[in-house]
Order: sequence, then C-alpha cells, then structure tokens
Amino acid sequence: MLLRDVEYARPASVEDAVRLLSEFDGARALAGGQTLINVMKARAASPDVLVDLNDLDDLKGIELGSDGTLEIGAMATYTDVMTSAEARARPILGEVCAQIADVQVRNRGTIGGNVCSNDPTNHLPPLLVAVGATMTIVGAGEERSVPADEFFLGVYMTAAGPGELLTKITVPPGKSDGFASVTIGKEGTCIVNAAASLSDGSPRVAIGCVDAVPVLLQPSSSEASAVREAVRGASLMPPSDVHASADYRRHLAEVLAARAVTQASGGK
Amino acid sequence: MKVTGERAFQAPRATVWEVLNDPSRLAKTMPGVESFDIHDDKRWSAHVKIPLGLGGLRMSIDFEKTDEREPEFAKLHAKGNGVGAIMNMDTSFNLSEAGDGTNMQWEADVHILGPVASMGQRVLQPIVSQQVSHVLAALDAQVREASAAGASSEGV
Amino acid sequence: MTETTVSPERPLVVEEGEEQRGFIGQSVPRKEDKRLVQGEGVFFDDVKRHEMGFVHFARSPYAHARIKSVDVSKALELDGVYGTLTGDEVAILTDPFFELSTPPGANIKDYALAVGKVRHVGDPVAAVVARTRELARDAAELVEVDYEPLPVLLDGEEALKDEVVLHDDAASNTVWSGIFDWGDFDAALAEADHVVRIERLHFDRFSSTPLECSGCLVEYNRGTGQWTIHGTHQMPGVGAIWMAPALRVGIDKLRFVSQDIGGGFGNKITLHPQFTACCLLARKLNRPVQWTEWRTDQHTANTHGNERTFLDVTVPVKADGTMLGFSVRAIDDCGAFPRYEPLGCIIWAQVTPGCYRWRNVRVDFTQVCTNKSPVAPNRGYSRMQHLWLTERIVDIVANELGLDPVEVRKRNYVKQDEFPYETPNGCVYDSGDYARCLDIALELIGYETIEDRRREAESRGKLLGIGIGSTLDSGTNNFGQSMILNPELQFSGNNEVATVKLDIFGEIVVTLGTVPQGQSHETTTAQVVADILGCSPDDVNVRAGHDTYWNSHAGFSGTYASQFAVTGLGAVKGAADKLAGEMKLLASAVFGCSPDDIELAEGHARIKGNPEAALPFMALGAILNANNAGLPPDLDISLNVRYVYRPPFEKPDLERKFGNLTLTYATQIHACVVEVDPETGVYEIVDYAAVDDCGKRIHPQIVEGQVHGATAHALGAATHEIFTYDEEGNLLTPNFYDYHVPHALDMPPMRTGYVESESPFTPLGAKGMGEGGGAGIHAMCAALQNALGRRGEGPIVSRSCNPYHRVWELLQNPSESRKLVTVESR
Amino acid sequence: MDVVSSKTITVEVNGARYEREVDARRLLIHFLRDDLDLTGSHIGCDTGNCGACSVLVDGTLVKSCMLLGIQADGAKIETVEGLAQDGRLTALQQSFSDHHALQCGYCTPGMLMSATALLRANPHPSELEIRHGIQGNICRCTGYVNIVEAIRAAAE
Repeated sequence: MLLRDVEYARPASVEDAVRLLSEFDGARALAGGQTLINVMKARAASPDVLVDLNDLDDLKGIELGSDGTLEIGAMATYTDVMTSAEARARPILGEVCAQIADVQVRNRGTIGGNVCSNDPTNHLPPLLVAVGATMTIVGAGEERSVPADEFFLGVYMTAAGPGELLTKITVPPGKSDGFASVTIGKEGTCIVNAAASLSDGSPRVAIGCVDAVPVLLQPSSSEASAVREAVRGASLMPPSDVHASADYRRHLAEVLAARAVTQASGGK
Repeated sequence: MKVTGERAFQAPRATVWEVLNDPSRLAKTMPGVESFDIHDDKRWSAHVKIPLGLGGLRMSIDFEKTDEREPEFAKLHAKGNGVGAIMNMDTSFNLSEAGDGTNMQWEADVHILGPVASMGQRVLQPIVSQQVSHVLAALDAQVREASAAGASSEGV
Repeated sequence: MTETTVSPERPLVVEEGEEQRGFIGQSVPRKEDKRLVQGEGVFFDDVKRHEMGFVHFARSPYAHARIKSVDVSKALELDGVYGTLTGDEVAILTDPFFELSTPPGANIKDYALAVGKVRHVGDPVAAVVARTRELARDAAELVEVDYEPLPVLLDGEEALKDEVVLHDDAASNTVWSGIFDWGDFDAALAEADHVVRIERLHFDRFSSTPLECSGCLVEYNRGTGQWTIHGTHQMPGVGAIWMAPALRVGIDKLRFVSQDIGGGFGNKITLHPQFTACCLLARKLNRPVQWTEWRTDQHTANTHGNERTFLDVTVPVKADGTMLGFSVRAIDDCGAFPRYEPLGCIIWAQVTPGCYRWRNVRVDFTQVCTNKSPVAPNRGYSRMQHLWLTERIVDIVANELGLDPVEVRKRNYVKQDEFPYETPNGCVYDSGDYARCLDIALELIGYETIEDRRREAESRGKLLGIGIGSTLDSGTNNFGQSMILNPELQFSGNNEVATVKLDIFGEIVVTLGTVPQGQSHETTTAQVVADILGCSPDDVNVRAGHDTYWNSHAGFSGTYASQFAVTGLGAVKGAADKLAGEMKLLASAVFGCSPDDIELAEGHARIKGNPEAALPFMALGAILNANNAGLPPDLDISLNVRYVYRPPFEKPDLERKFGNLTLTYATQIHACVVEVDPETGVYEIVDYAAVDDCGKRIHPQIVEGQVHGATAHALGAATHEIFTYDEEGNLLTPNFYDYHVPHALDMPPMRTGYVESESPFTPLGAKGMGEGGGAGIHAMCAALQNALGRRGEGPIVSRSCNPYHRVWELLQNPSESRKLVTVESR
Repeated sequence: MDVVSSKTITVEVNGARYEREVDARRLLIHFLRDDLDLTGSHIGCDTGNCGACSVLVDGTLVKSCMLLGIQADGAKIETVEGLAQDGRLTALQQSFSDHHALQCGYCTPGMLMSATALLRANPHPSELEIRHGIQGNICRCTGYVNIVEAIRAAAE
C-alpha cells in the first residue's frame, strides 16, 4: 500500500514526455494509474521516475474521419469513449469499455494505459486486434504505426519500448463486431474473453487471457463449428490459476469465440 | 514450477562447456544484469533489474555450482532475493555432441515466493518463459563469441 | 478543518393521539448515523498522537522455515527509523500466550512475533517503527532474515500423519481430538431401511473480511505502567485475559478504547499477538506507536474461517424418509496457530442435530495445524460448518432416495409444539417454527411455479435449480462448554455489563461493555432504556464504543457469537430497571408517598392518577447530586447503577459431553433459485428469499440489515470467496484483486419474511441473530445440485464453495462426484 | 518541467485551501487522511478494488488510493466531510439513515460520494443504473439492499 521512493515529472508536451522517458532508463509513463499504481503498492515492480501524461491534452481527443475511421487519443479515458458521440461510429468500443471495472476506474483509466500495460486479462488488447486497429508510437524524433496484432509482444510488453510513447489508436470503420467474456463475478476481472469482427468479410477473432498476448485467429467462416475448429487448431496453452484450470480456459476460449462471432454476425 | 527445453549450438561441446562454466560470461546472459562478482569457480553472485513492463524487479542472485561431470553435465543452484519476489532455482544441463555442433538439454525447477508469486499466478508462466528465451538468446551470442575467439586463437 | 456544528436531533414523530407505544419493536432513527454519514466517525486509524511512530511488520515469505538469524542493523541505520523488535526480545520479555487445549495442543508456544520458526506466509518475524508509514515499510524490507526452508504442510488429512510437524514443543500437529457419541447410533443403523454413505464433504476456507482491516494505536504511561490501546479488538475482556499474563502485568494495566469499528465478523478477536508486539514497542521506544494492517496482511496473516473436511458420513434412514441420525469423522484445519481454537471443536455441538429430530449422532472430531493463516471465529463460527453438513446430508439423502427435499425437511424438522426441545446432547432449543418459516420462504420465491420455470429456462438452454438452506443461529454461549475440551479450564457461563445513570441536569447516560462494529448498540440500547424510564430514545445518551476505564465490562465483554440482544440488552434492562426503582424511591421520599404510587412517563416521575404532581428527571438528578440535605438517611440510592447480566447456565456433564451450551436459537430458512449455463458453468441467482425468526424484534430494520449482510457473506462464500494456497504455501487470493467479494451487481433480488417466536429464556424475549446467514451456502449448494442433475443421477455437490470452473467440472463427468455416495437398501 | 521527489502543492478541499509539501510517492488518500487530518475517507484494500477512498476531484469521481497526492496540485476536491452544509444533511445522507443503508459506516463515505456523483449525472437512475453506479464500492455489512433503496428514494 506504501510506495517506494519515486521521482515525478508532469511534462506539458509529447516531446518533453518522450525526452524524459528516454533520458531515464527507469522511467515509466503514468496515464490513469489504475494498474501501474497498484503494482507499485505491492512493490512487485517499481519504476524510478513517473512521467505523468495528464497534461497532454492533445492526446485526449476522439475524432471521426470522413471515411468513418476513428482516431482515439491514448489519454482518452474509458468514460470518454463510452460517452463520445464520435466513438458511436464503432459501438463495440463503448460497449466493452462499459464492462471494465467500475465508474471510478473508468473515469481515470485510459485506452493507452490499458493496451500498454497489456495485462493478459485486459479487455482492449483482444478487441483492438479483432477490429484491426493501428497504434501510433512516437519515439525520439520519429513516429511509426504498428498494427494491433504486432503491437502486443509479451506480458506488460508492447512495441512501445523504453523512451517511446503511444499517442493514438486508429480504428477502421465497421459495425459487425462482438465481444464475449466470462468474468469473476458480474463485470469482474476476465477469466477468458474473446472479440470478433466481420467488418472485412471473413471473421477475425482474438482471444484474451489464454496467452501473454491476444491470440488472433481467422476461421474459414463465421459458422460456430468453423470458429471452434479454428480455436482447437490454435492448440492453446492457457495458464491455470485459482479461477480456472488450463482445460477450462481452453474450453471457454472455444465457446466465447463462437459467441463473439455470433454477436458480430447480428445473432443474439 | 518446472521448465525444460533443448537448444542446439553450432559450436563444439568444449566451447559450450567453457561458456557455461565461465561466471563472467554467464552473468552477461542474465536479463537486466547491473553488476556481478565472482567468489570462486563454484560461487558467484549478480545484481539484476529484471525488466518487467511496469517497472524493474531488483534482485540479488547468488549462484552455486552443486554438481558437474565435465564436459557433459552440470547443476547450478540459484537463490534470488528481491522485494517483489524471492526465487529458489535448481537448473541443470546435459551437453551431447551432435556432429560438429552441440545439443543441450536443460531443465529448471523454479520456486518463487512473495507478491509476484501470490498475485502474478496468471502471468508467472509467460514471464518465466520470456526471461528464459532472453537467457538462451544471450547464451547463443556468448557461445558464438567464444567459438569465434577460439577459432581465431587456433588459427594463429 | 470543517467546524463541527451540532444540529438538532431529528425529532421522533410519535403518532398524535395514540398512547405512546413502547420504542422496543419500532424502527427508530439510528443514533450512530449522524456522525457516520458525515465522515465524523472515529475509527482507530483516524486517531493521531504527537510524535507517534508507525509500525510495519517484516513478514515471512516462507510458509515453513527455521529462523537462523534476524539482523535489524541495516533497518536501524535508515534515517527516520525509531526502533525495532525481534522474536528473541519477545521470547525474553513475554511468556507464551496460554493455550486453551489439552496436550498436545497445550504445549504449543505462541508469541507476539515468530520465535525460532515461521509457520505461515506472512508470519511476523520482526517489527520496525519509523517516522512515516512509507519509511516503516522501507525499513522492514531492510531486515535481513536467514531462513532455512522446511517442507510445507497444507492439507489437514496429511497433517494427521505428523511427518511434517509445525510445533516441535507439541511434537504433533493435532491440537485437540475427541469422540462425541449420543443416543445409540449402532441401534439406529440396525433399524434402518436405507443407509446412505457419503465418503467426503469439504467446507472450504474463506473469511468474511471486514472492510476495515485491523490495527491499533498504543500509548504507554511510564509513570503508572498503564497501556492505552485504541484498537479494533472485538472481545477486550478475553483479549486482556490473553495479553496481561503474557506481558506479565495486572489485567487493569491494559485499557482498551474504541469508538467506531469497520466491521469485525469474528476476524478481530485474535489480535492479542499483534497488540502485544505494539505494547512492547510503545514501552521500549517511550513513544505512541500505530499499527495499520493492510488488506494483503489481513488475508495472509490475520485470520480465516475454519476449513473442515467431513469423512465417512453414514446416515440410517427409514423407508418413510425419517432420518435416525448420522456418524461422521471431522478434521478441522485451524492453520498455523490455535488462537481462539480449539473452541471450534465444541461450538458446533450447540447445534448437533441442526433443525432435525434425529437422536443418534456420533462425531469423531480432530483439529490440526497446517502452514496456513491462523483461524478465528468467523461469522457463523463452527456451527455454520456443521449445519452445512446436516443440510448437505438431507439434500443428498433426498436426492439418492428420490424424496422431495421439502417433504424430507418437514418430516424431520423439530415440530413447533415440541419447544423447548432438548437435543441429543442436552442443548435446549428455546422456541421456533421451522416448517412455517420454510413455507414463507417457498411462497416468497414462487415455489409452486418452479416446474414451469424449469421448462422455460430449459428452452433458453439454461438449467434451473432450487435449493433450501435451514440454519440455526445459536446465541449467548455457555463458556462452560470449553471445559468439555479441557476440564482444567476455569471458564463457564457468560456475562455482560451496562451502567445507566441520571446525571445532575437530568441527562441519562449509558455505558456498555460491548464493542459494536455496526450492530447499532447505541440505538437498541436507547429503545430499551426509554421504554423503562418513560422517556424518548433521543433523551438517552449512549456513549459510543468501548472503554475499559468506564468500568462497564466483565470477563466475557465484547461483541461476538450473536449475543448482544440477550447479554448486552439484558444488562441494559437490568441497570435501567434498578435505576427506575431508585428514581421512584427518591420521588416517593420527596412526595411522601409509597414508591408504588409513582410512575415514570414523558421524562417525569409523577404520582399515578395525579399527573400535576410530577418531578422532571432534572429535578431528581439535581436533588441527589447537588441538593440532598434532608433526605432520609436510610435512602440507599446513587442514581448511577452498574448491572452485570448473567444467563442461567449450569456446568456441563464432562463425561457425557452433555449440557445446555447456548441460551437462544434463532432460525433462518433461505430458499434460492439459480440458472446455470451448462456450456460455461456460469450461473446466476434469479430469486432469493430469507426468512428469519429471532424472537422479539427490538428494531425490525436493524434485524433485516443483519439478514441482508449475513446472506451476502454466505453468497460470497458459496460462489467466489476461497483462500487457496499453491504448493509453496503462497496464498493465491491475498487481497481483493483475486479474492472476489460480492459487489452491488453480484447480489440477487432478495425478499425477506419473518416470524417472531419469542424466547422464554431471555429478558426481552429476543434472541441474538447476527450469524445465521450461513443458510445461503447451504441453499446455493442445494440449488446447484438440483440444477445439475435429475433425481438420482446428477453430480454430487461436495464442497461449500462452487465457482464456475467447479460447476463446469461437475458437469463434465458427473460419475466422478457420484462415486462419493453409496446407498445400501435393505 | 523538472523531475522532483517532492513538491509543495495547493489544493482546495471542501472549499478550504491547503498548501503542503508532499512526497511524490504519497498517495492522495494518505495525503487527505494523514497530512490534512480529513479522516472521513477510508482505506479498505491495497489493490484499488474497494472504493472506500472515493472522492470527487474537479467534479470527477475517482478512487483516491490510485492517485498520487502530487497529481492533485491545483485541484478542487470534495470529500464526505463537505457534503452537509453547516450540519444540514443532504437528501442522500438523510435517506441513507432513514433506510438503514449503513451499519458499521466504514464504506459509507465512499458510497455517498459515488451516489452523489451518480445523481448529479443521472437524477432518476433505474435500480440497475444505481447498482452500476456503486459497483466500485464494496460493502461487507449491508448486502447493498438498503443502499440501493436509499439512493432510489433520494432520487425521487
């Protein structure tokens, strides 16, 4: 509950933030803090310098392009996405954000923080992989785009490396999406989750909580049997813990993938 | 938690054996190593800051070679003390010649205590395998470096 | 700082014209609320002292290890550290806490810090005190402990083999064991038409985890040797009995003070080790020290509820469904240290037959230590585990013999006309009407339409199940039952104290010996006093919380085991009656008439039939306190009464383990309807009813609140709350991140009903009723079993906690769990 | 924009201005309770799950155990102590008492802040919306039954 000594800075611009993050090797970005501060309370892992991004207003916007593409600033909170008219262009985003934790966490927790912490039980990593989003990363002096299915590298590890900052997430237009999960209690932490999108014809399914990173599958059709076949084909090796054995998670992955695809194709 | 694996090296067994028994080289394979000191040919220790995405996990690790049969088998005990976690690990490896390369079978029995163990059960497996792949990759580099150095000295 | 402005108390609206009914039985406004809804309560962590030091314990990461050395030098070097305490110092400065058990348990050595060995993850090895909370934790991480790991013991049955022994002084893991044998079980077995055998049932380890963790601020007065402990102890009477001998001081040297406590549920009863360490530190450092326990400490190292395994359950049943009795082997896992234990080895015997009339019961009971957190009397303590056994037996017998679980209960329940009913081991159920409570519960969940709803659910691919849970909340312990465990113990009966005084300005001031943590003692006390003295509850000032210096406590003072409505209010009634008598005596002396002609009403003492001749309370207070010349010399009154309530108990027959162990038996019958998704094992409670019978309801709204809260604890324990350890002895649910307690969305729509079977044994006809909620676990297990199987072939629910993965596993191969049950029909 | 380990911050809490130096590592809840002696907000967990520490920062409902004190520099904070104006309880506070929506009162401050934020945003919430609104506040005494009733009644 009591943190180790840490230093703190609150840069006014993205450039300053990136410079700070690359200047100190123990520096970490502090967005909403809804994961990082809890990890620091347990003193399981401790950054040396916290670079607070909450003054970077230009990372907080949510814009809808004329072609229906959504650009969500990394510092947009879950509540921002739930209440933004623009984000209704892709309704699954707001619907899933509404299932994350509770009001207090959704008021502070950010989209960027969720994907950059990449806890295997998070909702957004599989969702953004399924909808085919693209992450924009700013490093020392250069900006690059990384597709979501190449962004997640390992537990708490993403393509945004030390000294780099995720600035925005671009979501292509689309309507036929689905998300299904089994959680610990109502709207609790996910035991297994699965996201699906039929926007570009053949189904894209991403399963969370079964590996360090979301597992992307492209079943041959959106028939439940085809989707379940694809999941079995992935021969998942999920972790086991208090809430689920590996077998149970493997079984849920099949069921939830099928349900997510059914929801994406307009089924109940 | 038991982790096992195999690794093939493009180097003669003697070179691989030399790397695996040279603490200064082994230290360089540790993720986030900050410093190490060698007590004797059987014991050495290292200070590491294991890079976990959300912050570094500082740990001081004491290594001790508990068994060896040159050039085919060795066993190491490692005791890591950190705030986020305490680690007790027994690791052993068998080296066998495969043509002009070497085949290593290794296994590690890892016991972790502390907050990382109790709160991280879902992520422990992937984190350990992540760190193991770093170590093996670094080991590859060390073996290549050693065999390159060996070849050049033979060449002279 | 916001100024505190006192607003007028909300006036109590008394219906005009109607003769003022008594306040007992009405849901009057709660006196505690005004401060608590404004954040003006005083919880222990709110108390501050100049220059106080913050305590942080250095805790063992090992579940079982020898301590070879503890080095605090680096910790002491840290700037801002005031001092430390280690196990070696504790072993010199204090004696081990006395043990309730007989050998081998009696030989266990339990100190304020780990001495020589650590026995569970989180076992405190040293304590550090520093200027700030953060520094204290930094310093605790600098304490270097050389551990020699030992094999870890995490299973009760394994513990019995004594291959790995926790307590070398005891040389065995067995804390206590004994055989209970009432009636004639062998004859019942011979006479049975069916014998149902259940190989194994397991009550999982959980805790009701109060939202406020434990803690204390301790001050030491060097001049008088007096400690003042502002803390969260639920039973200061017993806490002092443990701590004083250990600290080698007189019991009066320990002053316990508390005002508001954030829930307890039994988990704040065994705090004597941590409090003793803080007392030593306050004395050693000559500075107030404050220890705040954080959630992870509370789960890993404070207390859990009893985990209990039931083996070889044997149930003789007649053809008509009459159950003749049961025999069972019980193994109770009390964790690393028995600290309130082994009392749990007898407390279950308060409700040996549960709600049923079977007369032949044989229990082989053993309690063992394991490398897990110590156990404390968590809400429902030991009776909940036993009642879960009786309810699981009834449902499994009904399931296997194709009987209707409602009919089997109605046939075997104790009948309403049989009360007071003596159980096979001599306890006396005072009153109740189990069948009627069951009928109300069934009506509330629409039992008659169940089959239609089952079909409708099946059309949606869901399995619908209904379950009943009948439970008794035995309140007001006869501590003489501890002598059944250990004949040398000198504990028996029970008591509680209250003082009521009429002050100089006519104020009525009440002090209690209890330690409320949300049970509304100030309000219910004010109702009782107001009715006796003929005034309004608003005129009764009940001091908040507990303070040893009020001298209003006795050996069993505290708030636990569902006894306030009986012992607490019994003391209040006793004191108020005596004060009323003195007030009438004084008024009669002033008016020169007989005391019998005086009545107390509307805040006055007046002559019956002549309301003008009335003395306001203020006059009575002033006369005695400041204007007493001329009063008759033999007028022996003080208007300041201390009363000790003692329930009518006898010492039990130790040979036969026979006697009345509890005074009152409240009933709670719950019924619940669940829908299970067979594809994922996920289930939802779609309907829930809780019916309560706790005799006279002093404050109906408060009773309902207890029913709601206790049910939430049960539903949490039945669904997700479980303390699981990995093979290293790490607790895998060490805080609310993985230990999921019910949130608002988890709770089902709940309907409640009630019956009032007044108790013939208590001053107000009321019964304690805070712990009966366990029924929710029984009802959930029954509902899940009903949902998962048709009669006779479905899987057997053999564990108390059934998260989704367990339900899914039960569905995968029902035969696996069916192997646990065999039926021999003659 | 410099890197600091502590800073003098200015905050307005319930209308009163405070200026204090605070370490970067000190959580906002500890700053309120220990440094400003505003002990109305409570701590019930160490993982950001229980909501007993909920306060409003610039009108937004947050858990003050997941904010650093230093992050609140320049902010307007509302805590339970600021709800009643010179002793007159708000409709929610009165309704909580009338409906016995509190027993030990430890979760009540956080629960009242969540309920206050809920009714400001949605004056007539349904029962499900009420339960969503307090989903982040754990209560271990009441089973939430009377809390939902009290909020519904205060909303009328």
